[in-house]
Parts: sequence; C-alpha cells; structure tokens
Amino acid sequence: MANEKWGMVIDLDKCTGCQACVVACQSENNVPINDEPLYNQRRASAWIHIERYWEGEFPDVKARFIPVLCQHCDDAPCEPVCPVFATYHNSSGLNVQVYNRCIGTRFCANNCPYQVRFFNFWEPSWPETLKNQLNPDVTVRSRGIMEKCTFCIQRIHKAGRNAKSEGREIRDGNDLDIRALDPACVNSCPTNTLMFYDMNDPESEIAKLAHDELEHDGRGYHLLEDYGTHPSITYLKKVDKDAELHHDSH
Amino acid sequence: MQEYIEHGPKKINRDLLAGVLGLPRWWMPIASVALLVILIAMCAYGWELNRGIGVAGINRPVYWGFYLANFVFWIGISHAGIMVSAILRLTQAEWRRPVTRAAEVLTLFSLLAALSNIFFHLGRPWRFLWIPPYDFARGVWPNVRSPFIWDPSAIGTYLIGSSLFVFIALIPDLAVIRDRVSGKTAKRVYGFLSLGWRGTPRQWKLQTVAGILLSALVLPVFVSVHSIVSWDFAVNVSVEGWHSTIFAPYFIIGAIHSGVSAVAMVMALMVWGWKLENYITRDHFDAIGRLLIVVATTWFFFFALEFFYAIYTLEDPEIALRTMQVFEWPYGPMFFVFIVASYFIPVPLWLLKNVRRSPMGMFLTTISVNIGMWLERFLIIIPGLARKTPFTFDWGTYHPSIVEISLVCFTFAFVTLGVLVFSKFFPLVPIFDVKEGEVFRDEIKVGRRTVPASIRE
Amino acid sequence: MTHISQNSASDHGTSNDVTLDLVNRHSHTGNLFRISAVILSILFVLGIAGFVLRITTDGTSNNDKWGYYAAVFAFILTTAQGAPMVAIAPRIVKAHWRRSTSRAAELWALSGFITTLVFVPLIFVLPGLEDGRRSFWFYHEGEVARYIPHYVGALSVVAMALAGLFLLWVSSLPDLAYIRDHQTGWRQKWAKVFARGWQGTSWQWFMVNHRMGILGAFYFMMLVFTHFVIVADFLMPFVPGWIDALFPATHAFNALQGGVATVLVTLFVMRKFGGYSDFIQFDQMWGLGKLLLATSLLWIWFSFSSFMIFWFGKKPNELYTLDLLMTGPYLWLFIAVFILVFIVPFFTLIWNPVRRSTWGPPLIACFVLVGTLFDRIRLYVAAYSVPADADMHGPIPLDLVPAAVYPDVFDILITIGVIAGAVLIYMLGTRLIPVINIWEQRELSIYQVHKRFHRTEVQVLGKPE
Amino acid sequence: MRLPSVQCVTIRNENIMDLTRRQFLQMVGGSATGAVLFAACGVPEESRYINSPHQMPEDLVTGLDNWYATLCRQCTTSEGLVVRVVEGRAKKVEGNVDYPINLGKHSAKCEASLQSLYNPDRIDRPLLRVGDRGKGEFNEIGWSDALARITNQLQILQTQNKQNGFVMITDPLSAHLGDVTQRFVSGFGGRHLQYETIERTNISRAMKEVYSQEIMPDFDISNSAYILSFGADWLNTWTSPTRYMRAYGEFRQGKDRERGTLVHVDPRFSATAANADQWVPINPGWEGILALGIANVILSDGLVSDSIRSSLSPDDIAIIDQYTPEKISLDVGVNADKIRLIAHEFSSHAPALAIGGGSAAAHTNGLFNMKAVYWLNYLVGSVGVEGGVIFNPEPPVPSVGKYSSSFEDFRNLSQEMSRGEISALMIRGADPWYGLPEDSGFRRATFEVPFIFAVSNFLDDTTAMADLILPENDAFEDWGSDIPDPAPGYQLIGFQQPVVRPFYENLGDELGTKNFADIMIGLAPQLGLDLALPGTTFTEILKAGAEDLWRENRGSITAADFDSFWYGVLQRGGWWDKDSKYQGTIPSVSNVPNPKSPKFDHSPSQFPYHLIPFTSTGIGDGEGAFLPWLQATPDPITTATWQTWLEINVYDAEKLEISEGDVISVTSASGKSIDVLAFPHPGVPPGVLSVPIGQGHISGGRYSEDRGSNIMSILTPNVDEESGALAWAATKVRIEKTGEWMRVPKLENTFSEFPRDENQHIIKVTPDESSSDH
Repeated sequence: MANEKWGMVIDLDKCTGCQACVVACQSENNVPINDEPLYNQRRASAWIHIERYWEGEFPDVKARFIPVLCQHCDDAPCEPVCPVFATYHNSSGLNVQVYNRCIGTRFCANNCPYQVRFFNFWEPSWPETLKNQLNPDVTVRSRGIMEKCTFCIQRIHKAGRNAKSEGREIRDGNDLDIRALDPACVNSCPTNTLMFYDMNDPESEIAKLAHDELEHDGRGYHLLEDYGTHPSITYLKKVDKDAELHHDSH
Repeated sequence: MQEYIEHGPKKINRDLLAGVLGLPRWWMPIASVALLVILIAMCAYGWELNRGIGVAGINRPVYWGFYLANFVFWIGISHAGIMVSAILRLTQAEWRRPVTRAAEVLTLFSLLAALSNIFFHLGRPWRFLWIPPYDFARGVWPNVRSPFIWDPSAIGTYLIGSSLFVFIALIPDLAVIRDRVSGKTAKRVYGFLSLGWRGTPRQWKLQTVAGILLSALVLPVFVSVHSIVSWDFAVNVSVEGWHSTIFAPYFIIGAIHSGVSAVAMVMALMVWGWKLENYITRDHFDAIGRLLIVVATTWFFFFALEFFYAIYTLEDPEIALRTMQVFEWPYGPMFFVFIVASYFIPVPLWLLKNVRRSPMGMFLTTISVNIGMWLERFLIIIPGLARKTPFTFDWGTYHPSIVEISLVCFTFAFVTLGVLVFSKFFPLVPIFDVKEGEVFRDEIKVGRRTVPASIRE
Repeated sequence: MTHISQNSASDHGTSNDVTLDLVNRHSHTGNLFRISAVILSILFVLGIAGFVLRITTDGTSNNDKWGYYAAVFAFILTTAQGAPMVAIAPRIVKAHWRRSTSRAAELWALSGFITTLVFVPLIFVLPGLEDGRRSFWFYHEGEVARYIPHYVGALSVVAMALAGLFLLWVSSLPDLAYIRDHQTGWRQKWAKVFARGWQGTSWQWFMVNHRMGILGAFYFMMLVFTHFVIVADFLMPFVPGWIDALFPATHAFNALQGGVATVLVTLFVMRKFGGYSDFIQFDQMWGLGKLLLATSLLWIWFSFSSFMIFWFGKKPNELYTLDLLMTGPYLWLFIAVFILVFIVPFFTLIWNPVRRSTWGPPLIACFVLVGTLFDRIRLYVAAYSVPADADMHGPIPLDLVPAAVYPDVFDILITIGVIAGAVLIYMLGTRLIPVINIWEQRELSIYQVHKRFHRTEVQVLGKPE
Repeated sequence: MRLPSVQCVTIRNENIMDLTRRQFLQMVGGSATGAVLFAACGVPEESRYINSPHQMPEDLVTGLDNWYATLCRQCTTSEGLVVRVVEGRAKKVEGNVDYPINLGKHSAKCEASLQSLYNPDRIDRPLLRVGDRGKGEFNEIGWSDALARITNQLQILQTQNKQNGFVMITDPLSAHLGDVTQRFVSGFGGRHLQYETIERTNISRAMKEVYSQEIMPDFDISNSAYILSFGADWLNTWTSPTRYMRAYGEFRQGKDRERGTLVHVDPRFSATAANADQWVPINPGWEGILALGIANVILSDGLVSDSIRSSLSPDDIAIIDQYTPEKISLDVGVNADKIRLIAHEFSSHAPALAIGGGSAAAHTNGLFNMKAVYWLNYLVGSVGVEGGVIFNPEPPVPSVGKYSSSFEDFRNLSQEMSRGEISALMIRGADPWYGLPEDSGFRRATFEVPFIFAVSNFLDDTTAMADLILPENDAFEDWGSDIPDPAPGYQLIGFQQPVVRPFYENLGDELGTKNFADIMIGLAPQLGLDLALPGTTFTEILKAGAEDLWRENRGSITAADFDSFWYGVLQRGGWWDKDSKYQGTIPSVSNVPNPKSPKFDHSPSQFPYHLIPFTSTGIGDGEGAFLPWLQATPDPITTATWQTWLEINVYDAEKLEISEGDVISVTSASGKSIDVLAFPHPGVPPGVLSVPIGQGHISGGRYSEDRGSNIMSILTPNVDEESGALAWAATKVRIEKTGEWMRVPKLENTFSEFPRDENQHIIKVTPDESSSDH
C-alpha cells in the first residue's frame, strides 16, 4: 500500500452536530476520558470535534457546525518544526505521530493552524474495569506527548492486511472493505457527512466527488486555503437559502 | 567633566581582590536566600516531573507559557556580555575595561538559566536525548529543519565561546590571585587554572590576540543565537502575531537593550557591594547611558515596525490579537507597563546628565527596562497563541500556575547565586584590563586646558 | 591594527598652513573638471528629454512603464542621500579619521534637489488608496484622504532634502568664514552672504556643534522615515502578500551601505584627480572599509531574516513574493545583486591588506553601487509590473507572476540622466563649499600628537567632552 | 433531599485485595525495587516503559477480532449494532449495515453502551438494604436468598389476597420480554406501568385520534421535499434520531433529488432549529394554534386540492376560519406574513411533511397541539404517501406496543402508595424517582411502600430506594429482542444476542448478574403462576418466537431448516419483511381537533420566564449519566458538558447582569428551586429559559453523583386534562443570582465573545441553487 493518498470529504450541508463521530473516535482510539477538570483547564482532547459558529442576532440567528479533525496536510506546518521527527508524512499521504519519539515540545501544536493537535498534560487514566474496553490496536499514550487524529491508521492497515491475505486489493465497491477501512467517525456519522477514501483512486466515487466539487466551482473548498497547507480533507460548503453570493469570493 | 583617579598597580590589586580574599558582610545572607529560593523551586520542578507538565498553566491553544517567555528573556540578558566586551573591545571604547568581566559572567549564568527553562518546558524531559544526533544505529536522526535543533547548537556554541572568553580574560588575574592567595590547595588550584602565567610579553601578546580573535568569532554566534531564538516563533505560519520577518533583528536589539541594561544594573550593584566607585566611575555610567539611549531608540523603531506591519495585514486574528494585547484585561495594563517601563520612563531620564551619571538613577531605570522587557516576551508569546488563526471557537487564555512562577523565580535566584559565587573565587573587575587602561591613559595640552586622551597602538 | 597613519596635519605643520593650503586648493578649478561637467550636463538634459517622451507617450496611468523610473529614484535615495550619514555617524562616536571625509559626505546632501525633482511624477503614478491597497492609513471612504500617502511621501522627501542642506550649511559656516577672509572676487561675496558674520566666538562654536548634532539626528530620522514611507506606500502595496516588517529597515540600512560606497568612490576621485592625496589616506579607507564590511554583513543578515520567514512559512502569498522578487523572472539580477552587494565586499574587505590600500575599498564600493542599482531595479521594476487587478488579500497563484520587464530607450536615458544630474550638482557644489572640511582639519592638528611610548612611537588622540 | 453516597462494603474490600496483590508482586520482583520506589512517588509506570523510538505501534499485527450483531439498549429506539470482540472483551460498537433502522450508522449513545458494560460502578451482585431506606447502605446477598425473599413477599400478598397491591414499573417493553412481563404481572394479578421520563402519551393519542393508528407511523423524511416540524428535536434526541438523521442526509444532499427545505417551529433553539433553513421562534404552547393558522391560509388561499377540501366537514372549516394569521399572530408570536409564507411554501412543495413532538406536546394543550400538527399532513395530502407519513403494519410477533403510562397514572399510583395500598413495588430500567416532579408525591410515597425491589445495573435514584437490588445482565451479555417503535414502515424485529460472556460470571452462581425475564420465569412456579410460555428460559422463548417467523417463510431470511434460519437472524441482527407494508385503510381526512390554548396558571409578574427543559444530547433524560463518554459529550449548541446549565437570552442576561458561569437559582411556582449555571447565548428567545434534563442524580456512582441538578424535580405538575400527560414545558419560573460563580465545562473557547465566523473564514456558505427561483 504505497500509492494511496487517503483523504476525506466533509459535506457541511449534512452535518447536524450530533457528536456521534466524537464519541466513536474516543472509543476507537483510546482517547482519555475528558472529565470535568480537563474541560475547565481547556485541555479536553477530541481528535475530531464539532465547532459551532454563530451568525446574526436573534431571531435571525444561525448556529453552524463544522467537524474539525487533523487535515493531514500535504504541506503540514507541524512536520518541519518537530525537532525529533515525531511527526512525519508517510507514503500514503497520512501525517503520522510517533508517540515514542515525541518529547513534548508542543511546537507542532503551535504551528497547526487548525488546532487539532492535543497534548497529554496528565497521565491518562481509566478505572480498572473500563480498561477492558481499550482498543488493543492503538497505543495508550503516556503523559507529556502530542496526539492527534490518525485517520484510524490501525484500521487502514488491518483492512489492507485482510485484503492481502485474501489476495486482493481493497475495493471501493466492496462495502465490507470500506466498513473495515473507514475511520470510526466516518462509520458512525448518521448523515453521511463524513466520507473517506483514497483520493488517488480514479474510480473512487468520493475522490470523484471531491475533484468535481473543487474543480468546476462547486461547493468544495479547503480549510484556511491562504495558509497553503494543502489539506487532504475537502469541505463542501454549507447551503443556505438566504446566503449572499459575494461570500464565495472569500 | 571627566574625573580621573590614578591608582597604581598595588592599590588596584588590593581593591579588586578584596571580594576574593575577603568576603563582604552582605554576601552570606543574600547567597543563602538565593539558595533557599532555588531549593523551593527544585521541589516545584520535582512535583512537575512527578505529576506531569499539567501542573503548569498552559492549555490548548496556549501551549507555550512562562517557561519560554523566561527562556527568551534570559537569552536576551546573555547578550550583554558579548555586546559589551566584544563589540566595545573591537571599537576600542575605553570605558569598557572595568565592566567586561561582570558582563561576561552574567552571560554565562543567564545562558545556563535559559537552558534550564528548556527542561522545565519539555513534556518528557527525560527523553531530551532524542534531540542530539546520537541514535545512528537505528537510523533515527533529529530533524534539522526544526528551529529547536538550531537552538541547542547555537546556544551550545555560544556557551562554549563565552566561557572561553571569560577564561582567557581571567588568566592574568588568576595568576595574580595565585600569587596572593594563602592555603596550599587554593594555591595549587589557582596555579593550575592560570596555566603557568608569568606575564612574559609573548604571553601578553597571545592573550590579547586571543581576546580579539574570540570577540570577532563570537559576534556571528551572538547574532545567530537570538535570531534562531526569534525563529522559534517567527517560523510559526499559523500564529500571525509571530510570523513576522522583523523578529530576528527585533529580538537581537531587544536582547541588547535588556542585556546592556542588566550590565548597568550590575555595575551599580558592584559599586555599592564591593565599593568600586573609584573604578566604575560616573563616566562609565554616563557612557553606558548614552549607549543605552541609542540602543533603546533603535529597539523602539523595530518595535513600532513590528506592530505596524502586524496591523498592516488587516487579518481578523491579527486585529483581535492586537486588541487583546493593548486593550483587554490583563494584557492591556501589562502592555502599558511594558511600553512605559522599557522606553518612555528610562530614555527621557537618560537624556538628563545627572541621571546618567548617578549609579542609583541608572540602577532604577535599568531595572524598569528589564521589567518591561520581560513583559515584552510574555506579551509576544501568550496573546499570539491565544488568538491564533480565524478559529475563534478555540481562542483561549492563560494563567500561570504556582509551579511556573516559582521556576521563574528559580532562574533569577540561580543567576544571582552564580554571580555571587563567582565573585568569591575570581575578581569581578578584570585587574589586568584596568591596569592596561591606566597605562594607555594620557593627556594633551590645548592652550590652557588639558584634554584627556588615549594612546592608540 | 599596528600601522601608524602619517596624517596630513603633521606634514603641514601649524593649522594656519592647513587653512591656506585648503582654501587655495578649493578655489582652483581644473580642465578635467570642466570637461566632465559638460558631459554630465549633456547626459542630464538627455535624461530630461527621455522623461518628457515617457510621460507624453505612456502617461502616468500604467505602473509597469514607471518601474525603472521609481528604481532610479530609489537608487539616488539609497546612495547619494545616504552619504551624509557617513559624516554624521563618525562625528557622534568621535572617530578621528572622519575629519577629512565628512565634508565630502555632507556635500551629497545636494542630491536632495534631484530626488525631490524626480519624486514629483511618482506622485501621479501611484494610484489613490480607494483601490483597497494595503496601507498604514487604514483608508476609509471619506474619513481618510485617498492621497494621504502621496502627501506624506512628498513631505518626507522634501523635509529630508532640506535637513541635508541645512546640515551642510551649518557645518560649513566656519569654512565659509575662512573663504570670506582669505579669498577675493565672487567667492568672497558669496561666502560673505552665507557666513552670516561668523567670528569664531566660543558661543558660535558651541552653537555650530550643537546644531550639527541636532540636524544630524534629524537627518537620520528623516532618512529612516522617508525610506519607511517609500517602502510602505510606493513599493510593497503593489505586491500581494509582501508583508515584510523588516524591509523598511533593510531599505534604510541599504542607504547606509550605499552612502559609504558613494563616499568611498568620491574620496577616491578626490584623491586621484582632485589633488587631495595628502588628506585622503589609509585611515579614511580603513575606517570606511570597515563600515562597508559591517553594512554588507547587515545586508545579508536582514535579507536572510526576511527570506527565512517567507521560505519557511510557505503561504501562497509568500511564495508568490519570493518568486517575484528572487527566484522568478529576476533570478539572475538577484544573483548579481547578491554577489555585488555581499559576496564581493565580504570576501575582500575582511582581508586587511585590501582595507589598508587606497584603491581597495573604492573599487569594492563601485561594485556595491552597481549592486545597489540592480537591487533597486529588481525590487521596484518587479513590484510595479504586478497587474493592478491582482487580488491583494486572498491567496494568489504563482502563475500570476508577471514576466521580467526590460528597460526601453527612455528608461536607459532617464536612469543615466538622473545619476548624471546627481553627480553634476555635487561637482558644482564643490565649487562653492570646500570639499575638505577646513575647520575639522585644524581641530585634528590640535588633538592629535605623536609620542614615544617605551620603544615605539604611538599616536595620542585627545577626546574632548 | 440529599442521600449519602453508596458504601458497598464488599466491593471495596475486593478492590483493596487486588491493589495489595499488585504491589506485593512488585515487591518480590527483585528488579522491581526501583519501580516500587518510583511507584511510591507516583510516577506512572507508563512513563517508565522503554519503547522503540521509531516504530509505530499501529504497525504491529495484533490478535484477531470477531464482530457480533446485536441491539443497542441505550437508545430510545433500539439500533442494530455489530460489536467488535477481541479476546472475550467488547472493544468497539458499530452500526449494523443490514438493520433497517440505522443501516450501519449509530449514535453516540450506542457507542457508550460499552461503558455501561464495563462501568466501574456497575452492580455485580444482589444487594440487600441494611440501613434506613434511602440511606443507600447495602450488603451483598446471594441470588437464591434474594429470590427467596421476593417470593416470600409476593406469597404474603397472595395469602392476604392483595395481589393488586403489586405494581411493576418498567421502561417501555416490547416483543418477547414485554410478553413475558405482561404474562407475569397479569398472572399474578398486579399492575404493570411503563415509565419514560419524557412520556409519549400525547403523541400516541394523537396518532390514534388523527390517523386512527395504534402504533407510531414512520416519517419518510428522505423523500419529503419540505418538512415543517413543531418542537420535536428529531435531529438530536427525539424518538429515533439516528434513523431520522440518515434520512436527513438524503433530504439535504441526496443523489438526484432537489435539496429539501426544513422549517422548525420551536420556542427553543435546538439542534434541529440550528440545522433548519428557517427557525420560527414561537410563544410556548401555541404550536397547535399556529398549525390551525397555517391551515387557515392554505384553505383561504385555495392551496388545497379540491378532493381534500370537499372531504372537510363545514364545522371543520368553520373552526379553521376563525384562525386567520392576523388574529393569532399576537398570541403565537409569529407575524402574519411569516405564517402566510410558511403556509404557501408548505403547500407548494409536495410531498411536504409536518412533524410534532417534544415541548410542543408537553403543554396543558399538548394533545391538541399534536393533533393539529399531524392533521396538517391531511391538508397537503401527504398521509400514506411517499415522502409523507407512512403507517406501520402490526408487529410480526404478538407483543405489547411500546406505550408509556401517563403522568396521571403515576400520580394516582403515588397517592395509592401513600395511602399504603401498594405493598410491593418492582422496578426495572425505570427511574421515576428521578423523572417525576417532586410535587407528584412519588418520592414521599415510596417511603410508605413496605417492599421495593429493583432490577437494575446501576444505583439510579429509584434503585437507591429499593430494599433489594437484583443486578441484570448488560445488553451485550444478554439475549433479547425488540420491535422498534416507530418501525421503518414494514415489519421488523431485532434480535439481541450476548456478544461477550457475562462480565461477572466469575463471581459464581450466587453472585453476578442474571436476565430479567429469567428472574420472572424463575419466580413464577414458586408463586404458582402458569405463564404458558413456549420455553423454560428466555432464550428458548426467543427461539420459539423465531421459529414462528421461520414458519411464515418470508422476509429477509428464509431457510430450509430452523437452525440456519436462526443463525441467519442472529448474523443479521434481526428479521424483517420489506413487503409487509401497512394493509389497513388510509383515512382521507379526520376532524379538525377542537382548539385549545395553553394555560400557565401563574402570575407573570412573579414567574416571568417560561421554562423549557430539554433532553440532553449525551446523557439523554438521565439514563446515560453513568457513562463518562456521554457526560463528556458536548451539547451541540452550547458545547457544555458535565453540568446543568441554564440557556438564557443574551439581552435578558445583560439586563439581569448575569454572565456565563454565574450560579443561578431557578424557582418554580411549586416553590422548589435548583441551582444551575448561567449560559447566555444569542439563540435563546427573550423570556424563555431552557435547562437540560439528565443531571442531578443523588446517587449512581462517580460519574453521575452530586453533579448538576435535576430540572424535572421542580416542575409544577400541570397536566393535559384530555390525556393526563405531564405538561413538562408549561412551568413558569423566576431566577435569582446566588452570587457564586463556577466555570461551565465546555469545549468552546474561554474568549469573552461568542465565536463568530461572519466573514466565513471557516464555514463557507453558498446559496441554494435548487430553490434559487424565489
């Protein structure tokens, strides 16, 4: 599996902010439980989280939701600044974090315009019984290191291995393959806001969708384009009945 | 008018070695207070190691806090030594002579203090060994693109360079102490350190050349160190407040500003502590005062440029950041204090001759400068992070924890203690330099007045 | 630094001899001077012609036609107008070698006339603020005047020129007095008018020193401010994403470098053709050489600081700026600049024998001057060639980088003409005011003595308060 | 009133044992002395691991995993799940792709059911009350002993011939479990009440009276063009959110269909309101009248098809004619033009769909509101058509419908209890102590009941009052079945199988957990009841039920022999028959419900604010309060967590000088008051306060205990006379600052202003091409 470029399409017009993806991610990736103190210290870690932005005033008030997760940028600002190569770009377009390597300078987090890198300020802890749930495929991070969305790399690898063991490649058509491959958030998303697949695969529906929406001035756009990070995630604009056109120029 | 006191070598030795052979009365109490602070702070650090960096006040998105502000501050102070001794030596400023050593020692200890902050800052300090490139066996290398790799290299070089600097300038004085100190072991130690200095012309020539060479060589390092420190911030594309091209010169000039002020401060303290008013005269304060006016004004120019061009971009986070910096509690008052304390109080005062020429005046003004400059570092780092990128949803704030505060106190206590201990074993004023100064001093008769003059080789 | 300068004063005995000698040298005008003056004036007229043709054919509406014009303006601003700093700075630090160079440097303040003249059309070239360009004036319709950059720009250029002229006048008061006293004919009349009854009372001396100090400081501030305004409103806003806080400082520091270079070349000419070889010697070359070295180092450090951030940042706009100014259409020009302004000075001047020669520093200075000209062309021509309709705020793609603009006949005429004009006015100036500072030479002969120190002879310099 | 936390002596001991054991092991390990030293100063052992500097743990191949299909019991409408099991432990929950309700998707609640399985506070053995009732002091007791005690108690009832003194309160049950329970209770001669914190009485009544349907119909959201929803937060918590959200995705950006329009009428800015194209804030309780107003416009502007118009009776029309937009707009708080616009759009976009529920159903006129809203569907002819309301067929197996008893029933029950007529109370999966307003008298009454026993996994408030607690198997350890309500428009039954062995089975037969049905089946013989069940264990009963389906030989699975059918059912997580649609008649139109305006019988001067409680996104109505993931799930609108907050209009807050985090005491007309954290935001209509339900449990372990406050407890017990349902949105309150401040734990920034994105740097917006015509 070398020539993939895993990417996501997020259709903001479908997102209802239901938080299913958030919890799914927590349980798949052994993200520490965000207890009340963590929230109050502003140290809650949610690899994917829904941000809510207000617009207008009552009664024409609007609240808009956007799921924000690691954009796995092609020119990730977090990568060059890590002194110890704890974060790097792998062959399938993923921005990977090597927990063992990380020494916790938090430089990457500062240089991430999307603020999707989370730091283990404390030693994550679970009650004995809850530890039974922890996912054996994913490291339990210790304190003092950076962590972030991996596009559920463990699932990608597993799916790849299974496919190989059956002597075939992962196919977009094969629903079960996709279920095994998709990140936890994508699998859970009730409205299909989140869509995930290899953007280098010309046959892939999702790759086509992303391409079309981006090219022929469709709804596609990248987050914070003027930072030149070239994210792997394509957002589709929210559709609003009473939106003015001039906003598109932004 | 310049006053000028002829001492003669004997008196010079006696006065300048007073601190080494004897011990001022205030030395013990102050040193022990500093030591106490250090011990307390070390307990705090132990707590941090034990519980994790969570005991600090940092959060998301303000991932950097007091430690790095303090780091930058001490790196800034460390520029004093080289500034004073190297540049002034190259430009043959006569007034440098009695203050060089103190400045260099300040450099040394503030560098160490700065380094300690790195360890406080790391999430897993016990893994700092990943930074130096030693893990060849597994083909794991540090990332040379990262300013955090440039930093250790530059600072390390700077540390070595400035220690050499101090040592070379020490050799003749060590010999003097060697000849005066009583006690076998002390004699042996000083004898060893002074590398068999006999004061032969050849030795003198070597020592002088080495000094000049080192000053020339250390200057680029001196520039690179703080440029790199500034790039720790300036390369952050996503923190508009930091991503400014002016940072390197701005930090350097800021460093010189705070550094030279610190030197002036130390000069005043030396005058009071070791009764050196005959060596560090009002002329010296006058000279450093003039220098400071120029430095401060240049610094202010760069500050203005930095600030204007930040708003020049007209980007929302940038505007929000500046509003926060200047108007919002608690940053607004801090900003006011910073700008007033580091420029608008001292510089007008320095323009007054009486202030320039009085140790007390210089002491107070330079203290205020350093308070201001500490705040400057804080105001660059924290608001920048608290208002980075248009993601208003994640904008945050920062409150330092008690651990951070005590570790900041640690650095101050550490430098104080360091300088004090140094002063116990080595003279804070370079004896040979002062003597040289006396020799090079001369006068010219012009009509009825005599004009002080200096001999140029 | 163990060489001992034989300074002119020691050869000419008392200060009065010096005065007479200098006054005579001043009043004598050679043929070479006349010929070159004629040539220069022809070139200057040609330049004016070129300008007239340019403005009649192209008008002031489209920027890209005026890139070279702006460049040569900036060139004069950064070289000739920077020169007076070479008189001011050493005076502040009381460098003894400055005494025979300071007047030569100050005289360049005359080039202020040229810059002011050249600046006028630029006011019409620069569009108003209403097109939404970046500017410090935070333009709001109605609240802020749309031509405020133009006002401020003009104001600062004129103010700077005036400051220079005043400085020149004040520092030459005593010399004018000498001329008045030792000369006859129109020179005496002229000097009489301008010497304003100088008697050399201690109060007058005090005032002169005082004024020189203040005017010097003021000139420096005006220099910085003018460069700041020119860069912020007449250069940067044309390029989307060129948000370089350091660049105004770089631009101003270039003026120091250019000034030093200008003075070096001037000194060389004076020494070689002006017959001032006794006054202009190793000391001056040595000191200015060091300054040139220092400024070249500053140049590389500043430029690298700017480049570093843009290169590491990799925002689309930053990449665009880098491509436009460095790696793109003007790559070769940039390399030339880099070599001429940094590589050459650094690797030669760091070498003592070169600094100690009378030909070395001036030669390097020529390189630097050419480099500075190229540098200005690179920046201004590139900036002015950006299409006016480019989106100044959103991310801008690299393929919008305009192609290199080459000079046409008009541009060449204008460039040469303007430079010729600057030199011409300087030469004429030397006829009115002695190009070597008489009173400072007298001072030198007072404060500098040679003594025996143990076995060597040393030079003792007095440092009055 | 406050109860001290539970002290379960035995459990404590066990923990201590286990701790000491580990340390002991460390001691003996000679090499581990250093480790012990570190452990002594608390350096976590993870920090002491030596790990490879460059190998990603994700690259290592780990053990094999199995996926089992089962059902989720956290959600109101059970969703089909597949659970990932590695080495006998459930690791991850995901939606069952085949299951028609959620088609592979799942909600946060399903995910969190893993934490109910492995919850540290889960009850793992029968407990017997030792202290006074409500003191929450229990002791371990064996199963046989426990069951014997229950038998005794019930036998006493039988001997005293007071069988009707036995009442069982459960959560809404269906399918086989419902059947068994029904047989048990009726066989004994007791009563069975089904309790839900937010009851559905009004809605089911409305369905009966408007559509003459016994069971909830299905809403064909994905095919509808225009949805007009009243009060129901169906994109977040209402009935079957996951199913609705799947449809919503289609509704918005489905392939080859125009983008649907959603208009939401609600006095509260709910997640549905946030996602609507237009949110219509309305005065609480006037939804029904607004519906009539819309009907009025539709009729008077002739936007209705003649067939429907003709089928309306004259007095129907007479009623509707009274409600012109101008007349109602003042009461309703929506201006007339807006009503007109909505009416026109609603009738012009076919198929249009009107949905009602939530706070709209929770007023003194709640039933009328519901009827009026659902009646609108007749006017636009979207009853029984694609994209409209689709009726559900009878369930495939004989079963009690999922109804929930009305508040009136519970109030009567409480009175009987306090009169001492109830002598044995059996509670399972319901928490009336928490959910019923204190004025209902239930809490006081419980002290009058001689014997309460609870079947429960957690020490929720009601369980804490019990004398005997029987721990139940967790959903993932247990057999079961469910008939979702509403069904997807055809017959569907979901089967739930154990995916892991019971977590506490190692405690032996006497301790550990059991199946609820098996408990009843076990009790029956002792009580001499014959339940006439097709099996002796619940599993057998399920199999028998499945066998009936197999015999019908239709639907998703047909097989030659029963076993393969059974395995097929278990693999797919259920059985369904897409062809078994609703066969009955579809009424063309029903009578217009006779109008009724809401009553708030309190002086506005004293109690100026409307209080609208709402179901929390994460912890629901409190049933999820034990699960840390759900507690930590941010509310979509406020992003607040872990606490109870009070949503108040920004300007109201400014007037009262209330800022975020101020502790506010909310006092209702009943005199009761609670403390909540103020959370002003721009979305709240002036004069309305809303508070999330679900916090404020007085017991239940580390995650729920002493956290936030219980809004249900202070409600004034207004009821809708017609249906007897609790009007939980009809309470009016006043608020005071207590002067204390507490940070609201939230995901959002700590920056003084509301995060805005006016220039759309982040969320870019584009106009609606499909509806660009107007």
